[in-house]
Amino acid sequence: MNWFDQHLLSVLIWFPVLAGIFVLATGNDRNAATARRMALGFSVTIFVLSLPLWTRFDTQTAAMQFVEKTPWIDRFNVHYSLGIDGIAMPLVLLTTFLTVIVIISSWRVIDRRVAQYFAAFLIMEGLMIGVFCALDAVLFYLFWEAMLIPMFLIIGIWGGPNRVYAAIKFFLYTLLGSLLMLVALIYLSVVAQGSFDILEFHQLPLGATAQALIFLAFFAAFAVKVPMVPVHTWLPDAHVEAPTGGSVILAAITLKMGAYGFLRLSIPITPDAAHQFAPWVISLSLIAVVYIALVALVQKDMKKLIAYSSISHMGFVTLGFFVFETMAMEGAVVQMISHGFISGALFLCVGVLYDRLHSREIATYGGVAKVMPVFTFFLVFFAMSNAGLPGTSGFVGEFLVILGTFSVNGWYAAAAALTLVFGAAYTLWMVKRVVFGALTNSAVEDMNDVDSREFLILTLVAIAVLALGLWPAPLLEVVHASVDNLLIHAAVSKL
Amino acid sequence: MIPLSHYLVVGALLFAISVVGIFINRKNLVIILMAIELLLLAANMNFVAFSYYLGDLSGQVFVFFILTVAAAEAAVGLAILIVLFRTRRSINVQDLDRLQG
Amino acid sequence: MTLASLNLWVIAPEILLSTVACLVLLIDLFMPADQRPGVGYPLTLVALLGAGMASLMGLDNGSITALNELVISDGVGSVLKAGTGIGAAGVLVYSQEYARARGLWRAEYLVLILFAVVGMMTMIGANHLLTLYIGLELLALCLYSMIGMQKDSVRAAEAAMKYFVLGALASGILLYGMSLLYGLTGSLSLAELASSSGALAPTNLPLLTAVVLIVAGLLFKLGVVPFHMWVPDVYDGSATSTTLFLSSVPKLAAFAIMLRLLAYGLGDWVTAWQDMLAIAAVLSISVGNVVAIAQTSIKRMLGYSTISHMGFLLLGFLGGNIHGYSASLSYVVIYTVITLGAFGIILLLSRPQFESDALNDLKGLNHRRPGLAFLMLIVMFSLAGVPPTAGFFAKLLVLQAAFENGFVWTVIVAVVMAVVGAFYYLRVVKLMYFDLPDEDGQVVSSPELQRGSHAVRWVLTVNVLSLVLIVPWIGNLVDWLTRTLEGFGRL
Amino acid sequence: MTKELLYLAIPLSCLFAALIAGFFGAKIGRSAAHRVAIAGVGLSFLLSLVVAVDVFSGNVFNGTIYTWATSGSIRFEIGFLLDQLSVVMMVVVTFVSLMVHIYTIGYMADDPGYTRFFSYIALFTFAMLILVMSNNFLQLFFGWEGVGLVSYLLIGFWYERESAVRANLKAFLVNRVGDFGLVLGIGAVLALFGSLDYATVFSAAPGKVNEVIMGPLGYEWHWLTLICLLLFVGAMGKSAQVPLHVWLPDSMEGPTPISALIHAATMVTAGIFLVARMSPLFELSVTALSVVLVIGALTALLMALVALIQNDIKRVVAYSTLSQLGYMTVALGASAYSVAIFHLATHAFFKALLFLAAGSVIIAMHHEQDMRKMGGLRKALPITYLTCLIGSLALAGVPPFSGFFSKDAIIEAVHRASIPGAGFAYFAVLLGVIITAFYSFRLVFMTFHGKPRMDQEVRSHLREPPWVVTVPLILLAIPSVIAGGALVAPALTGTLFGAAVAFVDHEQGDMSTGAFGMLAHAPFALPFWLSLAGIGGAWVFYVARPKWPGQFAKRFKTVYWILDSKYGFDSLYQRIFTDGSVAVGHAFWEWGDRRLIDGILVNGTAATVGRLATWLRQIQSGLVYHYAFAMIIGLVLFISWFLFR
Repeated sequence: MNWFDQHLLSVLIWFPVLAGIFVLATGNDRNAATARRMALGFSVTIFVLSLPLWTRFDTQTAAMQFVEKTPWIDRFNVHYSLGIDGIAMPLVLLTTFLTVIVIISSWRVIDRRVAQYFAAFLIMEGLMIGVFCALDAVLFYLFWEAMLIPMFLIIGIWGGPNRVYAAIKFFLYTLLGSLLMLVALIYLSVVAQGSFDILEFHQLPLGATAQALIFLAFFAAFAVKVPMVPVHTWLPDAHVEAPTGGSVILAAITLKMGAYGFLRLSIPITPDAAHQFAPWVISLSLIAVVYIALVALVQKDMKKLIAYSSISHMGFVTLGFFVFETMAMEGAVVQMISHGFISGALFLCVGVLYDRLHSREIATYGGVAKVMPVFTFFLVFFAMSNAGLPGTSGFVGEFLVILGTFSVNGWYAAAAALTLVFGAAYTLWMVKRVVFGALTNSAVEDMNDVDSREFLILTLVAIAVLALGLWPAPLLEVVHASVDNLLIHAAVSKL
Repeated sequence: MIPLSHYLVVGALLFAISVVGIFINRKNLVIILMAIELLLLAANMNFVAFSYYLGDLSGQVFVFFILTVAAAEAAVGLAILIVLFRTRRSINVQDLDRLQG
Repeated sequence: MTLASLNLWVIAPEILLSTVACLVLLIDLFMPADQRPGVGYPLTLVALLGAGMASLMGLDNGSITALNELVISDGVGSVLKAGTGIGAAGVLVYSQEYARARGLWRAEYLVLILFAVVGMMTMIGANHLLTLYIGLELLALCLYSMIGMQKDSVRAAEAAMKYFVLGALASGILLYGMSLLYGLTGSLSLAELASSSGALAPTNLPLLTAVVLIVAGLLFKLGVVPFHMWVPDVYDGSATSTTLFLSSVPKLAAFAIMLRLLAYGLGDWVTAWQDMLAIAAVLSISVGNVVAIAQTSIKRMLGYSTISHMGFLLLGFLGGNIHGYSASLSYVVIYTVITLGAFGIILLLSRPQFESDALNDLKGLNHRRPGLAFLMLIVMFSLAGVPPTAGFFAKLLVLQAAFENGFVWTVIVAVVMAVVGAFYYLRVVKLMYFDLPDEDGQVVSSPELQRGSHAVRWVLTVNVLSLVLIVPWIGNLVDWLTRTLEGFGRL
Repeated sequence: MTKELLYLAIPLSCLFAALIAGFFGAKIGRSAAHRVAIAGVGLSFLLSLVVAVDVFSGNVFNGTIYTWATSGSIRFEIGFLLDQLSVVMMVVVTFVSLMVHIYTIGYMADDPGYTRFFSYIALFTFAMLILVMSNNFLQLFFGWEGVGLVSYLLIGFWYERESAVRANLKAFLVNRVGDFGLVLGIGAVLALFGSLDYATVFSAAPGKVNEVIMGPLGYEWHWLTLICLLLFVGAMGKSAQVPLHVWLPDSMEGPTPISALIHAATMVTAGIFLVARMSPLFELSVTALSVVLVIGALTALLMALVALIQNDIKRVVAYSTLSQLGYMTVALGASAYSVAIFHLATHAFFKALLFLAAGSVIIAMHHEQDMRKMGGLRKALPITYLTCLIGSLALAGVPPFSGFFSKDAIIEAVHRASIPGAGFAYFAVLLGVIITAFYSFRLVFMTFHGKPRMDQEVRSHLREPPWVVTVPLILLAIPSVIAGGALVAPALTGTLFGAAVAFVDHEQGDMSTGAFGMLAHAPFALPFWLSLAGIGGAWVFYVARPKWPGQFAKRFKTVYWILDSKYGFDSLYQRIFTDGSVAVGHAFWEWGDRRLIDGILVNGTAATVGRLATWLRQIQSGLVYHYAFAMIIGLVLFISWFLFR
């Protein structure tokens, strides 16, 4: 282990934050271009810096890697403790990658308080990476909540007409869940005699009632974040009102934080309760797949539709977690990454349309294919990925989850597989109404096809989606040891 | 010899009267100031009684300090009363409701 | 008894401040009017800072009593005294321009602050019910007067009167409780109270009555439900500079007397007062946060916010152990810093004819003064207890302490109410960042906004940013504060 | 190694052609695009032939290309299984595809989406090859969905037409219903066998015959039956079996070449291929075979009846496709897998031919598809007429055309089957013969015979389309005539497919005498006379007595109405599934999300807290005696609490 390995995670967390502060401090609307260029430069640098995580990652072990640990708050035995395993590492890379995409996507669209906007994203990037790397409960919570602030501002400042409601709803919804998690963490630290080490929590023996309560408290936090039915209603509002970049990050990464929480905290800390509540969680996941899909079907607003689609797809993730089966859980992790790309890309696509006509209503469009063939290609491509077409990343996760679930319970799998129909229905119906059909709105006729900037980001994401779909083996290899270890751990009762 | 409880009862009565005086009275602020004096006297009564029965002088010393403070308090209270009267032309307790909610 | 055995150096800061107070008065009397401002203010400032620094000297000396055990100097006392001195200096720096514009910037103002600080230091150093009472009254009388100083303001006069009446009632209750305690234990010294614990069971009814009366008196000082009614009115009615003063440093002193009287003097009867504190804490957190939502004035809102924060502060006391006290200590220190920042920003925003104390005055602040808006943002998230601000760690500490002591439901209520509370803090952020300034929005359209001397702005910036920048070293801060409590209770 | 590269080149040449035509079509121009596409598909046809020769000489290949993923203990691999079944499919697919490519040059000459079209059909060929060449369920699903995607894109090729984009959505979704079953079937396979590899699964299958799973209501299911039924649901979707057939007629919104390629010759037969591929599994479940048989028979009969009254030339062919797919399915159900594939192959040729001929007519008629406005075209379009006639004869099952052999084999196989439903199926396929003959020749007579019914304008411009259109017709007509006779013997004796599909003894019967034997036997069998009767009937109705059809329609109004509304499937689905989903979705959204969760729980809580705040605020009355009172009350309560606790 050299210095670089030992501090890489710290660099990845704090470099974006400091970069964000730097952009914030130096930028103003008069030199917006500088702010943009700086932000892009920083984000690309961070992405490049994050690549060694992949290349130097040891896929054979489930132990934490790139570990870093120094005392922080002695009195509570709180440490500044970082490390990643095969579940966290892809998420970190996803974050660094998508931040670059988001910054490019916002290049021209954001014209007010540019520096603040880009600074918010950079800071948020660091905080989100922090969530995925933190191995200390206080540190985890710190990043978990701190990340709300930039997102709150992004929705509230650069959002749509109903942004205030959406931003506050987003914040309070999440805060309520998180604070209950905080209570659980405090309880755990009391049981662990003052330690806040998450890995120590994993080994902590806990009684049935304690586990149940802790599980529910965690559930409050993570279910809101994922989000699961019935605590999902913040998401459509937040997505609709957020600027494109905000929606992308929200869908692609923020939601994954909730799912990640299940894997990092809920399941390993309270395995018995997780098993006990699994049928409920699975039911909620399946309700998400069906109920939310039907709700998505009738949305008139593209972003809302994609938001509901996100909820539905995240249902797959939680389903995969709670059937406690290797393939399903691995599929769920892949689904997390894949959904990051796909939902992000779909929001980018909506952003492309929104930038031109300033409407997210499906009814505004129609026949876009005629004037924007390249865009149509991308939209159809990502829509198909969203519908789980084989060869795209959207397929891998769903397929593995369904297969894995089937070996546990055929009925669960059957209900989950309904997404093949529903997912395709709401996605393609939207595509049909937006890009196909006759041109009805004269404003649509004047729309230009994607410019080189939009082409670049959509291509980058498309390549990622395709690569992951055609050859998911490398990702699964990374994930495998950690998931296996988690399942073995979760299978052992703590009672 | 008068038992301690008698003094304490007087003290308690004084306390009760002054408290009641503070929240029953809705007319005149001066009455409230008087009630406050009474409140301190209630405490003084207890202190002196206890001091005597305990044979410990510190209680009585305390009373001196309380009396001093009471004087200062009365001064400040009256000063505020005057300021209030100058701005409001009223020392009616019921009129004191501009700050609420 | 010799002069040396009195250990007068223990009260050196108080002596210094009293002397300077007299000096300032004299200067005001005898100096030509045009030179006065140039002397009194710096002198006061230096005296406050000096007294604060001087207090820190007692930090490592262990517990030392002085004046025949009337006062005590120990680690926690030194820290709190230093905090009061430095905090009061900060108050002076922030309020100077504001008070000057409203004709409040007179020698009396400085003198009242100095005496109030003396009062607070006396409270902090109290080792005897008498000193405690004297300090308390000194502080209270100074505060009444400071509020009343704004002679042309109806609201200020009303606030002063309300505060005076209720304060006097509270100190009467406290005093009555003390008298009962005196009768039961035969002692007025805290040390003796602490050591006489064996004589009385905590179920003794007269004792319980005495404790309830005393606790009520203390809770009034903190502004905890149901003894909180004065808080919003006084915060709202007073001139903002006064609000700044009375909302910040006196909390340190109030904490100190809680510590001295409950944790130390009545420490062995913890079962007698912990439930009462728990109820009051829950009520405070709930009522404070809920009612704050309905407010339209920042000062009033911050008043209710204070009520809820004092509820959180009490959480640390519930267990009756050092762990909890140290959590509360950290809480009150961090809270004081936050409050200084909050009112400091409001002061910086107001102008001679304009108070800037309505929430709507903050609309669109980010457009014109992004820097100030950002500072306010930090303050608001600190108040809400959202990481990565020190406010979060303060909450974490007290919640953990309460949890450890088994007050699980209290913690859960507190947490849920924190979400309610987050709403109104977020509303402030919303006004500053999401809304556009009103056409007639006075705050942002004013060119005078650029005023505020560099020094003030720097102090304010450091004040507020410290809430975030301290985070990497928050462990050191907490440890340091905890260490000051070492030896506490084992005199 | 070189061989594997060769195998790999077969699908990839199509893929590259598709990518070049698709992404660089605008740059390289139209003719370059079609050259690239044709070269790609042509190459893959030639290579398929080479491989076919190799495979029939006994070199079956089964190997992995790369590991797609490893999850748990399962390795998901991409690989090829090249046996007799797959090479037959490959040759058929690439050949028909090549013909369609050439034909398209003429058919789509004026279309702005020319290069896009070539890209799509080349991509389709790629996906179809992936499907048929697969050696495992995963890759099968890749190809399966791939062809579905291209089908979606092609049906909606003219995306400005509302009807086209409706049809493609419908096609995709109905197919997805099938895929739902397929995915679950694959899941079941994995759950039971722990592998998705064909060879592993098939070799383990006989040992799992008695494995059961608890179904609903305590009813035990055999795993294999479950797997087969689920897989068959997938096949039903893709091969448009009742009740999942509704998308196929609508898919005619796509350009005619793809109707020929995708919706007649190749993609729709993927379901048949799937079942044939899975024959070792199906053979182990009588229940599943029964279901297959009955569904196939229903499709064959019902869809043939609907074809009787269609007036759109493409729709007649489309319904006939449905009906013929039913025949193939019946063959599968009767365990005559090789016969099914045999019919699949002959059908691919003659049905592609019929579609392309119909397309040729449509070009000549300036994109008029209504047969009532045609008539007497045989003089103007001699080549089209002749080839169409050949196709129709093959379809009607007239010896010695290819359809005769394959269809007769099916009827014979059903006749010999003894599983539940076989009796009904036999009746259905026999009745189907006469109907098939009738509607095929109804098409021929209405289009090419009788008096011209088109307007003068069109009539004056009638001429045979260019060689790129007619040459594929001729090239397709050749196998339509000879493929049956050439392949019938090996198909029936099981030598054609070797071990690739399960071969059951009772297929052989008397027919193993070979093509000439069958021809000689034909006049003594019922089907032959039935088809002649059908042709004769069509002649009577549409040439001799053209008034009769209208009178019959009036007389049998109810029957006509039922057929005209296609048994009400469409409106039923529209009402239940489409409108139903939207209505349920609305209800969920409005009542669940908006009113219950957001309205009552979220905003309701917020509002309650707000009201509470306003109410509590009243307590802060501003009156000092109230404040004092509150303090005292608090004090009293605290003290009394201590008293009474």
